[in-house]
Amino acid sequence: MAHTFPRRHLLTAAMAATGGAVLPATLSGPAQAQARKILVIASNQDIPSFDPHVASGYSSAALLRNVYDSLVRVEGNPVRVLPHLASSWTVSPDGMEYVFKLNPAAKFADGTPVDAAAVRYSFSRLLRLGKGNSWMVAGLIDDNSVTAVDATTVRIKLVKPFAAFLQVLPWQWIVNPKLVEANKGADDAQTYLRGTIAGSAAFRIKRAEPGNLYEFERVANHWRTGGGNLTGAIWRIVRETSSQRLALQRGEAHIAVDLTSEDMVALKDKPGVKLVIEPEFRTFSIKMNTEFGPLKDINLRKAISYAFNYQAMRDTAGFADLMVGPLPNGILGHDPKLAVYRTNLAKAKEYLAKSEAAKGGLKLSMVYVSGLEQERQFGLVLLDSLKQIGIELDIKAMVWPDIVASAKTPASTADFYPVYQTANYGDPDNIAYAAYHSSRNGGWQNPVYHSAKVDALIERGRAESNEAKRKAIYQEFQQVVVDDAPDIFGVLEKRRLALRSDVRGFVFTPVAANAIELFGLSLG
Amino acid sequence: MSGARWLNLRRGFYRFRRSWLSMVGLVIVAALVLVALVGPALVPHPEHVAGGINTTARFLTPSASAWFGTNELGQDVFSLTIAGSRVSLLAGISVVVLAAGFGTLVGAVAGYYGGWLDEALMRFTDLMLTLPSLILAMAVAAAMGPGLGNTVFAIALSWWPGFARLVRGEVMAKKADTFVIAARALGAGTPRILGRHILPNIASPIIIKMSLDMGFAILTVASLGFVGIGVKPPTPEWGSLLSTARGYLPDYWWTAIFPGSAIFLAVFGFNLLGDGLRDVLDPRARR
Amino acid sequence: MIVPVLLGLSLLVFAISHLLPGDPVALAAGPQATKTEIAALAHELGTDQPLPVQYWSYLTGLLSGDWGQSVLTRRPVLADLRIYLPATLELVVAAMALAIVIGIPAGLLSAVFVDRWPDYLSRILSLGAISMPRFFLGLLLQLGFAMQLGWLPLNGRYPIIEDPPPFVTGFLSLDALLAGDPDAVWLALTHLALPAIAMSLSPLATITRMMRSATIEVLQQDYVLTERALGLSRWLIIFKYVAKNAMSSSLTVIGLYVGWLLGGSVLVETVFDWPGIGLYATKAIVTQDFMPVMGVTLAIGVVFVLVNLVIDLLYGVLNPKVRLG
Amino acid sequence: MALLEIDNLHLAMRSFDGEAQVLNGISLSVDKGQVWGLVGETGCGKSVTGLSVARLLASPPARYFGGAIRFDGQDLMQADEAAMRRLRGRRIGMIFQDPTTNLNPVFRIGEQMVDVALHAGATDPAILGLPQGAPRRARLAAARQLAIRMLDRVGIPKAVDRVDDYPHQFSGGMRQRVLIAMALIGKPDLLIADEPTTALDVSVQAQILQLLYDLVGEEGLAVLLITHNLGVVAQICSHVAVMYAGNIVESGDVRSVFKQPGHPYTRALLAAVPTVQSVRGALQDLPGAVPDLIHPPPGCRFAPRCALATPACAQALPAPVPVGPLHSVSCLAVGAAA
Repeated sequence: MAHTFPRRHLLTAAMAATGGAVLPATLSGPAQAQARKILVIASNQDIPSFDPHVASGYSSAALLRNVYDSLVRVEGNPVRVLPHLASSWTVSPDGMEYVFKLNPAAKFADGTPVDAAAVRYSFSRLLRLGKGNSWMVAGLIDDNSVTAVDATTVRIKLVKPFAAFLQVLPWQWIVNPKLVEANKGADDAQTYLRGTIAGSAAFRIKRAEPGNLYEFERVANHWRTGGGNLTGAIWRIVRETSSQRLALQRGEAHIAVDLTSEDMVALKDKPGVKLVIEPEFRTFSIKMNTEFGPLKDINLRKAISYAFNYQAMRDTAGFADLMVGPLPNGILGHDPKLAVYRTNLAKAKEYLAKSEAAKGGLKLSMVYVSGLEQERQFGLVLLDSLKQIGIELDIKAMVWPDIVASAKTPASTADFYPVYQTANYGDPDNIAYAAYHSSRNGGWQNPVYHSAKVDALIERGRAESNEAKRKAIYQEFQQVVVDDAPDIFGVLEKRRLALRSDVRGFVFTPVAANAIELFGLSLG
Repeated sequence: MSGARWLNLRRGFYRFRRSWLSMVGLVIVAALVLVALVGPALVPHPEHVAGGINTTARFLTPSASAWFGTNELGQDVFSLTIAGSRVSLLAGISVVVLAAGFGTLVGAVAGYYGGWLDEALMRFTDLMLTLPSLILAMAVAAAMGPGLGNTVFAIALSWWPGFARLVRGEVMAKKADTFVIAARALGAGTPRILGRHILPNIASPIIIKMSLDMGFAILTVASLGFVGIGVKPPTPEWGSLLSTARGYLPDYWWTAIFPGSAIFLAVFGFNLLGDGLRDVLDPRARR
Repeated sequence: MIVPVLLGLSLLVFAISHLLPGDPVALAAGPQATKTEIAALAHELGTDQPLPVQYWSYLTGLLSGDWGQSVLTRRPVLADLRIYLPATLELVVAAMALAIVIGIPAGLLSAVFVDRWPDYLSRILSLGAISMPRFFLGLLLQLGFAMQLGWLPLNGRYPIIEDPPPFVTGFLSLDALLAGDPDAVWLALTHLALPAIAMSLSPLATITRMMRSATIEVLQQDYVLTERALGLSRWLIIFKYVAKNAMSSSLTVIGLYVGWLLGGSVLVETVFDWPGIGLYATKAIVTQDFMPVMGVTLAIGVVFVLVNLVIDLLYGVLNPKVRLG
Repeated sequence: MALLEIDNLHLAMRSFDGEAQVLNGISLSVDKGQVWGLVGETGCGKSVTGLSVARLLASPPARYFGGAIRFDGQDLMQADEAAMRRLRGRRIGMIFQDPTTNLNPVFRIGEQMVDVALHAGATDPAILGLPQGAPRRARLAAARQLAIRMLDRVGIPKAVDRVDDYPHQFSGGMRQRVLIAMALIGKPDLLIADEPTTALDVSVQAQILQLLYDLVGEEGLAVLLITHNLGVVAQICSHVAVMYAGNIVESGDVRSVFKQPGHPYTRALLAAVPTVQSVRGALQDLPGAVPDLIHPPPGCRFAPRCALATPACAQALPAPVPVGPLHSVSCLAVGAAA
């Protein structure tokens, strides 16, 4: 049999490399990969743009937070704000002025120091473009807010008070002005930065194959000390969640970020796998078109809110809690005892009788993001619920850009419009402002709903720095919104992550937890 | 001539009956048609077919109470699969009929008039044939939005050239036949000659192609469903059922195996039958 | 031949993409774009020009190697095709190789044993294979060989943590061979196996059927009787003298199938996450990114025409009359 | 012992409409050096007889249900395919009607001939002039040389150059010469030639016949020449057997049969030949048509068309009656006369 050895050897290598469970990995193993310490993250989302002031969404956040740096960063549960580019900061008593002391060691990839001018330049570009994460600071700062006191001192003066300002800063990336200016072109370097990195972070892009994978590699002799032992990482696009799960199970991936509850159940007792199932500030609601069509009628909205089968929604969502009102459970000011709609067909019919729809024969429309299985299931739960009160539902899958485009006017917005809102910062303002403030009308987060009363409450909550007073404001906000019934308040899905047990240094943070931060992670 | 034709037909049916493969095909297709006609009314959970859910009974394994198990929403997979037969059959027939209708029109006009018109129409037809049909259908269906009608239209759009070429050839062959020349001499108009004299005489190759195409039309509809460009929920279309179920492999295999097998069985039945019919109606093409 | 076909194809593809509903410019501009930004982009992309002007610039672009820009991947379509087309071609070539290597002998044997059990078996199997949805077969193969048995990788072209061999041809297995790395060749082949099998089934069945009917016809030829009468062995007659005659009719099928498989690669690529033009086109289609769709369609057209040129040459090899006459 | 003996051979063939009694007990004996002509109308069973000798009829649909074929003492009805292959191309050569379809169009003629020569050489290495177990390379070279020699022998000019040509590069007559060369490459004892000249032009026919005649003389072959053309028989055959509907109705040496035809059918056949060149088709002088072999008439199959028929003719198949030293006739009328 000796002559068959080379073949066997090949087979062994293949099995080990593909994570085959047939042979013990110790036989040969991907020794090279071991030495290289490359972490593989399986995700179903492509990364549409690298521009730190244009891109948004979790996959972009996952890329940007590893190749760009921000003034501060967040970590842990509850969320703590930690130094990053800024090694320390002070806040004025009225909460209007922040002074950041930059880490003098911080350098961009080309060796240029990350100085106050670069911070100022980055905020100015963010505001100029008005895209990406700019909404987080929109109206809070203007072009004169950020000033460079000296090379390593930045002062940010808010235009309006905002209690959670530090919480939004981790998502505002600092670019290298030298590179951006050199490649400015006619579009403020958007073309350039769409595919090029001009950051200061510990990782850089080694390989980008859109639709397939993005490979990071660690920058040698980086200014940041400490961290894990990773030499690189791969953001691998694996569309099917079951494929993600199997990749993880077989060791082909170290972290899977889009698993379904079914996947988590299947992985439960698998060796070598660690599961993270944690509550997160990510809401899922079905918005109703309060401006155009039958759902302008508040009685119909209430009827539907009572008819909806909340239990079925929770069942299909797996690891999830039902929302109590518009704000995520556990966030500052959230009222767990708020009286919200729960399935009650008698009440549903009572409200239905008061509406135009009592005549029957009503057919409503719903759109959802094609391919988002959870949204499709919620759509069917809604269809089933509406049938109980004699309303038909037309469910249509659309690609995300089309849905966003349809949100531009009330008339083009569907009757029902499901949306996930991920909190980028752990403050009620995030969801309240993004999802219910009228300034967001025409955008995907809040296409149509507007109420002067709600707007006023949100603005007051934003400006108030006294925590007790804020709580009171948000309590009132929740009550008003629930009375208006603009949404079917849905579920808070727990964050579901699965990791190989050899991934060390992972700290769960309930904001954008699927945008994995590589710096602190180690393998083996 | 008609005697010889009758004999051919009789021998053909003799062969058809003798060929048990064709008979199996006939049985499958007959069963499929029957199921499509009455099945949706007889399934254990018609409410699930209409989109009803039962989240307390999610992912039940196949058993006596739910033969094919239940899916992620607690819907009875057996009911959905049975009801899917109507969707697939209807879509398949629509595709083939639309394609045959348009293809026959183009082919007949090109073949009958000849000349530059023929040249132009056939160049166009050939170009359409070089286009990758699935990608074309996907692009059109995606641009038109989901829905069975749009899917059918998109597929038919890439399907007609085959019919056009077939009909053109047959019409050109028949154009020179004496009975056509006689009809023309008697002053019959073009539509009349085409409709009354030529088309009835070339019906059998068209029917053969339609029957041979049925299976692939069903397959293509399911393919579009599978890539996620197809019907709207809750329409129980086999391809989209399979596409959803794919995410639950391997643990909840029954949600995938049954709709997938249904596609296979339907296509297989039509292919067996189509093969048999070709033997009957077109003895030249035997083997 | 190739020039008018491509000219027509480009016109057709251009026409279809402009007849379809949807506003690719607005999509390209992104959800947050304003009206003026969209107008500016339209101007920049030239979509505010009259259609003939647009076609002319598209056509001249094609000829000068500018196949447009993909919104999705933010790269020139031609650069994307350089990556994705070889991936699909590798799959198609592997599938066709399987189909030919198995289908031709299977068809020959089926014809030799006509109306006996090997023939029935091969006929049922091939009709079954034609009827099998490739995506379902792919899922079943994954279920069996990747998920349950764990013998072969589930999807992808190469282990994601490994560096693929340097890009030369774009055929990973070939590149691995060129790099002289047997382990890499093995890895590439193990990833290729399941999708290639899933893709090969339908051409395999068709080649078997074509080969069977061609062989039955050839077996009735006088020269086969002469060859038998002069004592040549049955297998020599079948695998040498009959096969070469019967093969030329299968060649047509092979040519047609290469085009068909290229266009139909979508399904197998979706199942196996195979980064080829099918997946590329699918993503472009759902995001209504039309330049890649047009590019893919044209590329398939070019390959199709080229393959059929090669097939015409092969006809000459198989049939001396064509070559010499 | 004769080289080839066919003894009371019965053959039925299955078809869509039923089973046809194709050979109804034929007997024939061919010796070395004899050239037998087997004549009869289309469908009388003459070609089937030739194919039966080489056991080339597929079964089913063919079914032998009586009789024997002995070649050089070996019972071919009992021989398996391997044994038959040792005979074919080596001891029994065959040529067929249409030279345009009997050569494989996609192979060079040399290649086809080499394979036949190799096959013959495998049975008898002497044919290639090589000892047993010679290397394949040597056998290939010898086979090629043999092929060229044979082509030269049958009158292909510049055989060395033409051996690598394809069939379509030859004219019809030349192709038939190639086929003859191929049939004779294994130095057979028996040559079965099925209508070897029918498809050729008249002028070419004569050349091919001359070639065959010369070769027979040189090689001392036994020949079974199947033809419907009595002129051809007259030209090169030493013996003739006349077939009608699956029976041999008359056989004997050519001179005797042609001069004193005994059977009414033979007489009709000879009467219908105005010249050397016969016209294929019905015999005008005879009433009626060739019988349906699925439901053959009882007794003498020619009886329904025979002017001399009596009720006794329908009772049983008449046995051959010798009318000369080598000449016999199967007819009651003749038997009664004798």
